[in-house]
Amino acid sequence: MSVTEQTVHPTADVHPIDHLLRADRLPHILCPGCGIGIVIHSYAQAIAESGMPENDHVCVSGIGCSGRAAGYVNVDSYHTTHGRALPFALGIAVHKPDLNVTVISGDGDLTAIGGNHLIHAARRNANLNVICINNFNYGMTGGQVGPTTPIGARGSTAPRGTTERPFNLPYLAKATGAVFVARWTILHVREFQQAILRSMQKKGFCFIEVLAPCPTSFGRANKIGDGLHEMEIYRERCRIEHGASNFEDLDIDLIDDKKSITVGNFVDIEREAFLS
Amino acid sequence: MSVTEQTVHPTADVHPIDHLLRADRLPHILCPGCGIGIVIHSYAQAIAESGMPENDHVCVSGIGCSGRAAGYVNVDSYHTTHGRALPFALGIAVHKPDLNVTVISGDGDLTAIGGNHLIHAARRNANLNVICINNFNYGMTGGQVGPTTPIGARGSTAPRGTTERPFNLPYLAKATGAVFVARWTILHVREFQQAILRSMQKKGFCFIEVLAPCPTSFGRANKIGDGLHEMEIYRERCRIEHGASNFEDLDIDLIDDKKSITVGNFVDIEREAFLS
Amino acid sequence: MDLSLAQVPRGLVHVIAERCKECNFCINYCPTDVLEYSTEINAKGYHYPVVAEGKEDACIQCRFCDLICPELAIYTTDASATQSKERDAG
Amino acid sequence: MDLSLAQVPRGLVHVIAERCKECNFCINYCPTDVLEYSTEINAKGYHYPVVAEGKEDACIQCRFCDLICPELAIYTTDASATQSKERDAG
Amino acid sequence: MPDNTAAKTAQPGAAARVLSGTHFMLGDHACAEGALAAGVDFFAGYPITPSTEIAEHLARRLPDVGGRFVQMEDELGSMAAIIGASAAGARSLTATSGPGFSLMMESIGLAAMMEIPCVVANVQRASPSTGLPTMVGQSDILQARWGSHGDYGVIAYCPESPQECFDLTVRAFNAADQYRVPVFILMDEVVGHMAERVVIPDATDVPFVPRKGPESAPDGDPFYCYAADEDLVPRIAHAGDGYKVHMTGLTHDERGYPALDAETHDQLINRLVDKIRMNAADIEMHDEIDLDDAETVVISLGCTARSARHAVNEARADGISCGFLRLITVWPFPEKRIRELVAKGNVKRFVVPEINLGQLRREVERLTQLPVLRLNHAGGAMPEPEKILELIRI
Amino acid sequence: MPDNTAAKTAQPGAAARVLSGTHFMLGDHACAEGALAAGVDFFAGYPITPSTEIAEHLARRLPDVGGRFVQMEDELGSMAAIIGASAAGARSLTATSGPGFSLMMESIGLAAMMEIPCVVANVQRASPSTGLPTMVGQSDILQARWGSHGDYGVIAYCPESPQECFDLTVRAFNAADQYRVPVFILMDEVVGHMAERVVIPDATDVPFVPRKGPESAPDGDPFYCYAADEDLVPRIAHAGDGYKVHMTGLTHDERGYPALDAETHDQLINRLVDKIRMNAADIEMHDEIDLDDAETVVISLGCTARSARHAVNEARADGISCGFLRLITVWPFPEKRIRELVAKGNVKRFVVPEINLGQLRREVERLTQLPVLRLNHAGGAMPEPEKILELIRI
Amino acid sequence: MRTEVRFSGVGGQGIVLAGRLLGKAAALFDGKHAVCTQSYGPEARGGASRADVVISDAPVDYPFVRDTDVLVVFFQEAYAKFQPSLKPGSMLILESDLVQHVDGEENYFGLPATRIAGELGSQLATNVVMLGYLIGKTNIVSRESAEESIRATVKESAVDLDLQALAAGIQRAKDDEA
Amino acid sequence: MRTEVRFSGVGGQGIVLAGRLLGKAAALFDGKHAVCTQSYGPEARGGASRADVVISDAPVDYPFVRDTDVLVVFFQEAYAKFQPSLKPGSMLILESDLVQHVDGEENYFGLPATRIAGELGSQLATNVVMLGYLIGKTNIVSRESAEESIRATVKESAVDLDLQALAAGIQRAKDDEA
Repeated sequence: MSVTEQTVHPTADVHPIDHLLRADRLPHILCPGCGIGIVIHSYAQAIAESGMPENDHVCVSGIGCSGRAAGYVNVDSYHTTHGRALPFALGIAVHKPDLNVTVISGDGDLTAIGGNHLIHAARRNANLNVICINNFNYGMTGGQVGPTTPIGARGSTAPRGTTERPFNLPYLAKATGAVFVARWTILHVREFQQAILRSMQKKGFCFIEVLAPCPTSFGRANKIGDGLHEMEIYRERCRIEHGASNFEDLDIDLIDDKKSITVGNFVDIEREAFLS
Repeated sequence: MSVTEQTVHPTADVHPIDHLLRADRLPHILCPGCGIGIVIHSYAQAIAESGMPENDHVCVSGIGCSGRAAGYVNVDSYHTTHGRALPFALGIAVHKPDLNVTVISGDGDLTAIGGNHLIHAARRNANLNVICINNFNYGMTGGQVGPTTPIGARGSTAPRGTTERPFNLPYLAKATGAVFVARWTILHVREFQQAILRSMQKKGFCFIEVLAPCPTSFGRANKIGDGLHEMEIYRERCRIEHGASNFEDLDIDLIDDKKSITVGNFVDIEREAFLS
Repeated sequence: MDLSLAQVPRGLVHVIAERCKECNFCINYCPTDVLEYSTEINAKGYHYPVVAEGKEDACIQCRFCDLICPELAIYTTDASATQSKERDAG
Repeated sequence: MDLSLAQVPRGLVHVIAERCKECNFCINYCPTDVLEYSTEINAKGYHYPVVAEGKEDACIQCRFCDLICPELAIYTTDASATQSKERDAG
Repeated sequence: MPDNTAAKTAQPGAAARVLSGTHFMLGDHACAEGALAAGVDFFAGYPITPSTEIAEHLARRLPDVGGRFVQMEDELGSMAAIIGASAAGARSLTATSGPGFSLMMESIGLAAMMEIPCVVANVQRASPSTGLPTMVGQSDILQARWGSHGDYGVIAYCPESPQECFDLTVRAFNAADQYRVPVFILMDEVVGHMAERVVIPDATDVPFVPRKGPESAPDGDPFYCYAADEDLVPRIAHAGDGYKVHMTGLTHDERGYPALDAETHDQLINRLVDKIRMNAADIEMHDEIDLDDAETVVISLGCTARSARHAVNEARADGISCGFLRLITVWPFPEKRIRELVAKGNVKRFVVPEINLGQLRREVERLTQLPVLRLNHAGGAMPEPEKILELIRI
Repeated sequence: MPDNTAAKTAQPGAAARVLSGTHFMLGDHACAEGALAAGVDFFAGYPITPSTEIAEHLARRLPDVGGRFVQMEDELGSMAAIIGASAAGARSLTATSGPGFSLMMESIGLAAMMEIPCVVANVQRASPSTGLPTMVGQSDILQARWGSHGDYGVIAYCPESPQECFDLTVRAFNAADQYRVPVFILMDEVVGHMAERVVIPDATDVPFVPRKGPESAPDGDPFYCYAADEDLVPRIAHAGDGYKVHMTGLTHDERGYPALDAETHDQLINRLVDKIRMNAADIEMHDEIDLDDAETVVISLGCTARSARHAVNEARADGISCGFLRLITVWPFPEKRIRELVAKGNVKRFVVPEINLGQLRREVERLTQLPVLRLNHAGGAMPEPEKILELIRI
Repeated sequence: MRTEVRFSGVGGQGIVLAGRLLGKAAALFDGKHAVCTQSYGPEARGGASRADVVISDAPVDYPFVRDTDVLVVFFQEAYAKFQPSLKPGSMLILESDLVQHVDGEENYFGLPATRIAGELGSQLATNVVMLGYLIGKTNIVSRESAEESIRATVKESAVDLDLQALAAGIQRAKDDEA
Repeated sequence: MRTEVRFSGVGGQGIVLAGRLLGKAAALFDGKHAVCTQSYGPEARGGASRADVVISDAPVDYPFVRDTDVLVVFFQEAYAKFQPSLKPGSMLILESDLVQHVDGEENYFGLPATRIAGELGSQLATNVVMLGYLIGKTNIVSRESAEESIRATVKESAVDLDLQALAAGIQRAKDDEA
């Protein structure tokens, strides 16, 4: 090929990763600039790179926008009730320990209504990979605040800004016993994907928090113009610190733009996995 | 009075603290050597010493042997459903912020079925005092293991010894935001009582774990002869470390008699309390 | 400080026998070994604590037996105060 | 290492226009500014990415537009490999 | 004696609380405004479609009138929190939809057993499970009566319009306090998401029924918080009032002390059921059209009643002898009225359209051997008047 | 095609699993042994009186026969876990009592909607709320049918003895798999805590009904896990089988994809209800004594049936014309048989003793205008035969 | 007299607000009975959105549109979905930049409402431009009532824009008739 | 023939085990029908505990004791509770060190079972001493069946002690008759 020859860019109607997606359901229902699609994409990519048979992967979700993830990935997939993705997945993982079970769900589903199952699955070291998509609010019901909403941020149930402290999720996961704990944003898509791969390779409870924009609800309520704007916040304020030295410093304040957001792979230890 | 005169010790049918107890219900239903009675006693003593009007104190319990606590203290008292003592108490504390609301319940009630409310009440910094009586198992239903049972300990649902890691409750409470965190045993009754008093004086979420023998279930299943035997374990193995330097070291192993058990007042910080 | 002048408080032991369940905490943890089991049993069949013979004046009113009792079945009072009062009343 | 010898890979950009929702991620984060909005809209009314004029040879096949696309609407392939193949097939 | 009832009657800040005037308002918002007008002090809830607007509205309005809004971690916590707040004297509310209602069932039983008043709005959507979250259903009717383990009595209102969402929410708070029971507002998605004219009266015209408090001072005669009056409802004292109450979900005696024997249990549970059954004539509400001579009687509730009324009116206009019984309370069920209709002899059959697979119909069938014609849709759409008319015409 | 059904039929380790022989055994333990004989792979539960013995027994027995026992953090988790395990092919069980049953309601709806087989043993105690934890009740009967939001179909067995606890648990697993539904074993505290002779057959004599799996290989014709056969039950494939199924609690099409429209919903939910209703003749079970000519028919279930049988036999011995209908399944309810009895004309009245305030009686009343005499106790004690006899003699 | 208006488009276009403004104008300021119902999918944005407004002299029982008097369409997919429900005599109003319609439609009107709103300062007012056009064409409610409805509904900072949008829509309808 | 036996005492005394041993002896080794039910309070120890055993030649319907044939009492409170239910001809067996009975009781037997068990090595076998006494007095089941029942029920390390306790109880019953 001559360098002077001008490249012609073809149109397409299939994506190379489509076989790992329920492509007949695309475009998905998620909003423009929503980060959940990138998580779905990254999970599919990680499956492809995992070297494990596709049929050994199982995806379980709860309820909410993030909970729709299970409906778009072309592996055995279960879209359960609100907050119950983890025990449902535990049932699968305990009965068929050779399956690689990944739970993809939202911050509200996993840490509000599902919080008890989260701490107990971590404590037991259930053989699950958890991807917790944190978009700082309840998106599907229209932008209510939740246990990850930063202090001062607004939502439809906190019109003057929430006063409740949000969870520091990596700290919670570590304190309850997770063997792999990471936080990334969807802008850190390569690192995030590697973290998913690592969780697939590990036995035991792996917890990945991934920050993702919800422009329609959280963004609009908090003067974050669109998904790109939130991505820019990630770009400007994220600081990578693998194996974080002080978990108390991992609090996220998305509103105060002077504060940095720490991301990285924070914990990677070995401990016997639960009934696996 | 002459020193040579021999003291005559009177019999009694009323205890000086009886006015703070529903004395007409004594003796209570708890077993010989059970530690819960000491917790009830200490709570009553703390009320007496708190300097606050008795009618400003409210006690809320969940289900289980420890959950019976509310039924024996002579303040407004509520014996709720399993795991829901905390949100019930939160409703009281938010509606009447001047009341001093103490939740007394067991490890199963507060950290198994009630675990979600625990981490969220701590996160919000709800204005509650929580006394979590940890007897390492479900006593009332006959000695099943639970999320505080030390690895290797036996229970009726783990006849070969449990393999699940127990919660490190002070660590969990700290990681989720409690402003006062302590652990004592019922042998450390004076320090425990002072910790209750401190929690009554503080606004915000105060969490006290108190270790207590369950000779009938846990003791019998684990070759701990009686309540006194478990008290002796506390005496021999407890190490006081106020403001613990490393929360990861607070794991309890009651079975391995070479390991020490750290007790003390671990956290005492200030943070704005929830809607109070 | 002249320790010989420090007065050791002396206590009266009050037992509510019917509440006792014989857990042994008070007897075992009394720092001056004041207590021992009764020979009698209460209605529930338990041996309750009594002041051991020869230990009538040994209680130092530390209140530990009271605080450590899960049954609210024992407490102590200041012997001088109580007995003075009784005498005053009597 | 002689950097002048390092061959910069060149990529072909594939866009599945009907999936696009105009989030701008691919356009904004392309390190070589290959992409711009289409003037046309898709059935949902969105402007999708197209290769900007003059940028036809600028794609370095870093795959970031692919990975960062929430809609699975764009990917790149190795231009030499693909076009060679096409030529072979043609 | 505690002063909370007096405070409530006086309605402090009533002007801000009661949005007197004429509005064009969503049913969900009208429910929230009804709660405010009734003096709600405390709301705890968790987001769920199609009830979320109730929570959102109260999140804006409650803090301004001295109330408390709490978004809980889940519906289990929401239900427990409103019972707790009510135990401390608050008029308290939660709002949810089917899945959340299921999660509340255990603590609803606690409220019934402890006899702590509280109000639960359930905006019904197409069910079971996650179903069709944004679409209408009326299939939680039997769950509202039987969803928690054991026997107990409840009251459930079924508004057919935003105006009734307001009116019946006020009534729900009063009934909860009067009878010391959990009260449900069984809305449906159509009514909750429908905007229509809502007239809110002056604060002084909002009916207010206080809780019966103790008759003696805290240091007076002993107060038994489960000693029932003649109406089978005991008097209540709240946390902080000084009466040192004890309340438990265990079977208990008049003092609230656990009393673990079969006889106490039988008496207590019968009273819990009877206090609704015996007072049913005062509690039960329904609307009637042309029942006096009707051969066909249409029975319906909620949004479906709107179609049914239309059909009945059209049928009457066509000279068909039919009438309409609209349930405003579904629990207690208008057993007496239906038995009367059957006994009169002119009724030939009933028609029961509903957005479920026959829940109301079962209740009607229990009261009559006459044909009960069904028009059921499992959820997602409300029946059109024409469909009901077809059945009337059969 | 997945091989799990084949593996199940072969009953590996059957000798250890099936405790063939004659035992003197608690009802709770017999239930656990029934589960083992049926091939239970997975148990998840949470301690609660009076069901705990089921969990404790399986904690001892399951690991030895290759199954998994998990004590979950709560009943919400237990129910979700057994559905998950079943989605992966396990025969799965949980056991609980009233309060835990209430907590399971939301996920029971999920199991119904996803059509994932599972078995729930509810050892009923005196309710509502915490009630009398150690004492008998039968008041979760209507909750078992209506406790989750929305319409759905279920099957519920009511053993009257430890032997039936064994037999009906086996049957429950088979029914769950055959119909892809959640199945309940509605025990009661008396039956659960009663020791009696239990005969466990040889492993080869334990009935086994496998799940219907896909007809084609994973790479063959597309497999639709919600395409129903003529019996209205679709075929199932499990996690790991290679069919890449999708299952959701949302309304879905035959592929399992969300399909959020009213028509799909109506079809799906009608099928969920109809698959039990249409197959009721195969599922429903009851026992009869002397119904042919009886003027008084006693209807009862569970431990109460023991008193009722005694009373009926005594009455017959005294020459009173009475008979006995014992419900073995309460859901589906023996509607057909009761209608037949009513239609025959010789029956003059029914007598329904039960340990609740009239739950069975309501169902009977729906089917007849004949007098239905009640004998209710709210819980804590089972009715004595004499009390029933008195009613028969009226 | 029962008049049925359906607004249809996608989530984010202000469909429901348009319906509420119309309903409120009729119910509170025109002395009529009116009901506004809404229908939407799980999507926060981009899903089908619909608002039905039924206005009548008598109380409205059935609250949904059955015999469409006016169909207002903001988006192509909505056109495809609801066009078949039009009856003879129905009026059809389209956002002409976003919706292509089949030829030969009777009683058809189109306007580039998004552009018109954009010229007024914000495309957010597109829905009110469409509402104004509807009112201008049908007089289903009075202009004054619609203005009152806007003032009583939208947040203060948006009142002026929406009043202008309403006026622009009404003017456009009059221009079309001229 | 229906025979009804009630064991009563407090939690921790092995009341339920005594009932199960008797029921099993009858049902599995004596060819009878037998049901054992239990009743207990919330207390793990110290609460009232009761086991009813009904033995019959025919299947047992109602499983609880109504017409007490034998009341075996381990504790004072249980005596107070169940003594009134005795009918003429009922047999009453008491742990005589723990239970004081009213004078003039007919068909009354007492034995210091706790002491007897203690002499055999463990007070834990008190319940089986009482059971042995009951069997010795009534022959409600055969001694062999009772022994089989013990072997089939208790853990191996306890079999010898319990067999001795059974024998001691039976012997005591015979001694009392002598």
